[in-house]
Amino acid sequence: MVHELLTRVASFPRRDGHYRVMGFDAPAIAESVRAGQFVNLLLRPGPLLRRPFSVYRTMPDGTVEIIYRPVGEGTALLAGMQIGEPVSVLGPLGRPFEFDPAWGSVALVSGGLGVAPMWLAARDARAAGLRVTWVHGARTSAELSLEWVGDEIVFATDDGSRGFHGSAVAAVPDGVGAVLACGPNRMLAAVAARWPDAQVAVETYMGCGTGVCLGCAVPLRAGGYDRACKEGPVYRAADVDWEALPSHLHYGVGA
Amino acid sequence: MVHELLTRVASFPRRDGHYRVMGFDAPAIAESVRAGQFVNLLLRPGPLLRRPFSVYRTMPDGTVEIIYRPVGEGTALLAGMQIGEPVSVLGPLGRPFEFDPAWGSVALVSGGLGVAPMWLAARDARAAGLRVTWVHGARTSAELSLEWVGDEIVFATDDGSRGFHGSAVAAVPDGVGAVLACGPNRMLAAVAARWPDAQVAVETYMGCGTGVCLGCAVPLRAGGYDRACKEGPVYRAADVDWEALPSHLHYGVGA
Amino acid sequence: MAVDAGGLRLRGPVIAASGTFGYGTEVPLLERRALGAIVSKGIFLRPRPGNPPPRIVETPSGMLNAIGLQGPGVEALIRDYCPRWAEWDFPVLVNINGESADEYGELAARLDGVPGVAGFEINVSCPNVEQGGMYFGNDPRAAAEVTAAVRRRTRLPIWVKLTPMVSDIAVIARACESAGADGLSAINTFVGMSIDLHTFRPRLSFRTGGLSGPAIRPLAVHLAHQAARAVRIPVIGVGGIVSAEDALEFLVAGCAAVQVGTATFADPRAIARVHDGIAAFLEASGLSSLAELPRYLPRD
Amino acid sequence: MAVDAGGLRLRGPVIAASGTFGYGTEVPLLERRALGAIVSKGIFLRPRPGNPPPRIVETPSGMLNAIGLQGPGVEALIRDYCPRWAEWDFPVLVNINGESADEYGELAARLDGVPGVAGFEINVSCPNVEQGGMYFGNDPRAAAEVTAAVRRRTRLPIWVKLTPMVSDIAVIARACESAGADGLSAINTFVGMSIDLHTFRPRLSFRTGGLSGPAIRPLAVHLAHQAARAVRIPVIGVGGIVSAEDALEFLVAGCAAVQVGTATFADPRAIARVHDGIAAFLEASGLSSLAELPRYLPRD
Ligand SMILES: Cc1cc2nc3c(=O)[nH]c(=O)nc-3n(C[C@H](O)[C@H](O)[C@H](O)COP(=O)(O)OP(=O)(O)OC[C@H]3O[C@@H](n4cnc5c(N)ncnc54)[C@H](O)[C@@H]3O)c2cc1C
Ligand SMILES: Cc1cc2nc3c(=O)[nH]c(=O)nc-3n(C[C@H](O)[C@H](O)[C@H](O)COP(=O)(O)OP(=O)(O)OC[C@H]3O[C@@H](n4cnc5c(N)ncnc54)[C@H](O)[C@@H]3O)c2cc1C
Ligand SMILES: Cc1cc2nc3c(=O)[nH]c(=O)nc-3n(C[C@H](O)[C@H](O)[C@H](O)COP(=O)(O)O)c2cc1C
Ligand SMILES: Cc1cc2nc3c(=O)[nH]c(=O)nc-3n(C[C@H](O)[C@H](O)[C@H](O)COP(=O)(O)O)c2cc1C
Ligand code: FES
Ligand code: FES
Repeated sequence: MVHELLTRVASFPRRDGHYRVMGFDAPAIAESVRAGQFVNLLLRPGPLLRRPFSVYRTMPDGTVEIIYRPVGEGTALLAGMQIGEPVSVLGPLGRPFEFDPAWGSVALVSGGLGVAPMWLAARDARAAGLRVTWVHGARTSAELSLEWVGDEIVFATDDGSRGFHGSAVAAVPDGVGAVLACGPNRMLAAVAARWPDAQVAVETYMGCGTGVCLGCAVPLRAGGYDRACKEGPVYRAADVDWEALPSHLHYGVGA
Repeated sequence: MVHELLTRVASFPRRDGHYRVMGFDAPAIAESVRAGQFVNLLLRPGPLLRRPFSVYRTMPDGTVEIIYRPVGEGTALLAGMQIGEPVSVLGPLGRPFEFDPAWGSVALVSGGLGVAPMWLAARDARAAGLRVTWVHGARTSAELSLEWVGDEIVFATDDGSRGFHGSAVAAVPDGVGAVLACGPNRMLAAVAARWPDAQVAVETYMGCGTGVCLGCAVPLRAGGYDRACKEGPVYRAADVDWEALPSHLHYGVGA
Repeated sequence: MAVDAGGLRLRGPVIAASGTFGYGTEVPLLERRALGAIVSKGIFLRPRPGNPPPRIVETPSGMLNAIGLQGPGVEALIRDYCPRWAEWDFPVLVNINGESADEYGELAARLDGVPGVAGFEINVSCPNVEQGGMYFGNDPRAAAEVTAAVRRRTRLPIWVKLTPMVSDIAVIARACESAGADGLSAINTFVGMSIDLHTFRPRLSFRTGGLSGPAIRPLAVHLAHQAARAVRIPVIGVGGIVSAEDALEFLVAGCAAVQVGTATFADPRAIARVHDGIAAFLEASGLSSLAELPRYLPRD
Repeated sequence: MAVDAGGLRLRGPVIAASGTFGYGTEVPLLERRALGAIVSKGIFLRPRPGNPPPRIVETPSGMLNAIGLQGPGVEALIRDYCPRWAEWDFPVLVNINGESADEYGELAARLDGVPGVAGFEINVSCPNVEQGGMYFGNDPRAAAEVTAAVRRRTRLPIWVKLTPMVSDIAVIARACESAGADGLSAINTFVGMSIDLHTFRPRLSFRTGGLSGPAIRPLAVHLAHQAARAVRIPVIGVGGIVSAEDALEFLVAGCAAVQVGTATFADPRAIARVHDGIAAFLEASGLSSLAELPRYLPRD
């Protein structure tokens, strides 16, 4: 069930590499949110529309965390907010990742900011009894997110400054039972090529986040479009027409 | 000379009755501003246009203070600002009050928020060797500004809850050498009727505060309009066509 | 708070604007009690995929959209949504679209009498489709033709959704009135463009989009006022309404009711907020009904 | 950063918009170096008092103004301002206004040859005067007539300031081009209205006003683009420019130069900021001049 909580900033922006992590007091969402789902934040004063953010982590005290980088109007405002300042949090929204104990193991593949949904994904994967291999890539070591959970971590950098020299996709070990990925669409297209059945979380412009505006169109291989905020943001990799899906966000990752 | 200072909030909003007093670090303005002049504040994030505020007090440390009441978008933002938050201060702007030692004494007449320019007026009057009678009125005692300087204070309330029972204009003792007034236009019209040569500070909507937009038109007895931000905001009371000058602000005073 | 809005008696003056409320089934936290009516997302006879992404871009106090009237077509509408509408305690109007006057007429004929369909809003003002749409809206003869074509095929109330992209909206308004419209919705979005400085091309795949939101409110109030002065049928004001005060500007300017669109995206409860705020304003002003609200409406 | 803008070679692409920069003598903290040109406040043959207050009201990301072309008349302009313009190192164009084509022509004739007058911007789009103004702007024949009347009386460059209140700006643009305009300024303000809920009447004494500021930018970019596609003469983009990125949207969309208006009210240094920001963008993009800026301009 979707909640709209008029709540407050619960924790100061914490730095994780060159990302910021920020918490909101939102118990009703914290207890029901699943990996891959997002919250839609309204800032006043601020831009006309809400800004969607994947739920990064949840805390036992009911805090919902997001991870972001200041790139524009909304994120600049977030970065300047103090503990206790008001914000409206709408969520949880969207279709979450699915987990199947039969997989045995799962690889969580993230490029740059694509790390956002992976903390919850690791949590839910382990709850399903899966072995979690966390694969995280960025352009360079300075842009890696260093917070991780799971059984195994593989870092990858385009410039080889840390871990595997190349893309996160290329760094995924063989033999994992399933793949979950989030990152720039170019990277997700590569995921689709290697693992058609992978689950990927996509990102589009969103007008409402609730399914009414049709602004978040995701072009499908089968033809036509559906809504990243309702049928998505999680898709079977091979179902998306990647050539036709623009990527806006600056993920800090090459391929 | 006009300065545009990208500066910061220097002091927390102080309460004065139901008004707020707020300081900005603006030495260049503090040392040159004269009574009746105003500063034009730009708030970001905030409304498109600047908001003009009479300079209330100046401090030796270069702080420029304004006094206001939260009535709308800009003043609500001001009321929520913390020490150190940035603000652009443009000023000093407008034509100040003039003082003539030959007057011997002067009455400073303010209705509600019209008290704004009077602190500096008292300062400049005494610098000119004048005896200062400070006459301040409001609807009721709770809405009086209680900060004052001068040789004599006369409070007036429409409901008689404190001091003179009636308007500030009616409360002015006879025999003062000159009258300076600020308040709702209805009150200033009454001032004009009693003291045609009084100097009054008017208030209009302002687009720029610098004389380019012609948005601040003040209708003149002699016909035509001029600019509250350039030729004003201080006028000879009898020169203004009061019937044709709308009043927007909520001064918290009847007549 | 009941109002007469173009052939329909509504329990309240606040209506959900077409394309911003889906088919009435999507919005979360919906407070039905506050809904005067819903206008459905625009529909064509046949299914339409809509435009490729990006379809929206935010602008100062507004947004551009070029959805392209994505929709399932009239048969799916009748099958999947009308039955639910029939159970609701407020009317649903269908926003109808076509590439010719005949297509509009056909759509109306097909939907006329279907349980759940309370009336029609003729969209002669969509800026986001290649054919039809706005073309009908800025030519009085074409607008009248479409209105008449629908009028011939249904007895249900007809509102015509006007485009702001005209030099004199009064002319179009009168043309629709004489052609049999029961009400006018003023206005649809303004055509706008935003350029991406990374690609040196328009941000929207459709190149242009329709501007909505608070940015256009002063323009919408003016145009709705111009329309209201020109005709006797009710005018429904739409454009940039976020608060009750915004809605009241349209009502004072001569509108019988209002539609809330983009505001719902940021606040799913916007319509209830506006509805309750209008009630509170009337009470605070000592007015016992909307009929007593002072209007500013010098007649042409 | 030099550009050719309708018969004038400007040292930079950023121009002060008419009515937002006075006569070039009022703005404090003026940084002359960044000014490509100034367009003066609109002038009539005779002095005009302008409209009673309130003349302006703020709206979301914009403002409505109904100044009413207050001005000293042409003789005072020649006496008090032209001599100072003659000393400046950038051109000043006079924004001319009239109630008939002849009046526009007379004004041009009177100012032609006066030292300090570098050209004319014909305002056929002022929404804030009872006669003249916009009427000329939304009728192609009238717009052409006014342009021709001015053309007959001067050899100086002529820009025509277009109104957005038309259903097809390309038609007006072509009419002005064939009548002898050297450039087009697109666009003037949109007509809007705001209602005061205390008085139940319009906030502006003139009832309606012209909407300017960031709110209208996406509409202005679209209209300037439509005009640029329709004609061969340079189009000067104007409407809602606050930042260099905003200005670049107009330039990429096919404009030869831009005008900055309302932004100057909040930031007296806006023009210098925009000018320097464009230079920085070109450098960062590895472009050695504006001529190398990629344009998005499919021809009609
Ligand atoms: C399902 C979903 C989950 C997301 N999760 C995260 C997250 O976990 N962390 C995070 O930082 N961001 C996330 N985003 C993107 C986020 O919603 C903001 O768009 C982004 O943070 C920039 O917002 P802004 O206001 O700072 O930038 P703006 O001022 O809006 O624009 C700055 C730049 O961001 C781009 N942009 C603006 N809006 C969007 C949008 N809706 N989608 C993509 N790009 C946009 C613009 O093209 C521009 O280049 C997510 C988006 C979606 C749809
Ligand atoms: C020369 C001058 C000196 C001023 N000095 C002071 C001062 O010392 N203290 C103070 O509190 N205010 C002063 N004002 C008014 C101030 O500029 C603001 O307009 C006022 O504080 C409301 O701003 P806001 O953004 O909060 O309200 P808004 O959101 O702008 O509007 C809220 C209400 O304020 C009214 N309002 C908005 N703008 C203006 C304006 N420019 N002039 C008058 N009314 C307006 C509106 O009609 C509305 O009813 C002065 C104005 C001028 C022209
Ligand atoms: C995403 C979106 C989709 C829209 N779809 C339609 C539509 O299908 N038919 C229609 O007549 N108007 C449509 N509109 C226009 C709105 O109904 C309304 O007229 C316009 O948005 C102005 O109102 P607002 O500022 O409150 O949104 C749409 C608007 C938006 C933002
Ligand atoms: C206060 C004000 C006065 C204006 N006066 C004139 C004028 O005299 N002549 C004219 O052609 N345009 C005039 N304009 C329109 C501007 O030149 C410009 O076209 C419009 O404001 C849009 O640009 P902007 O959004 O950058 O302000 C005026 C605009 C404002 C805000
Ligand atoms: S964001 Fe509005 S439908 Fe998906
Ligand atoms: S406020 Fe612009 S001229 Fe006075």
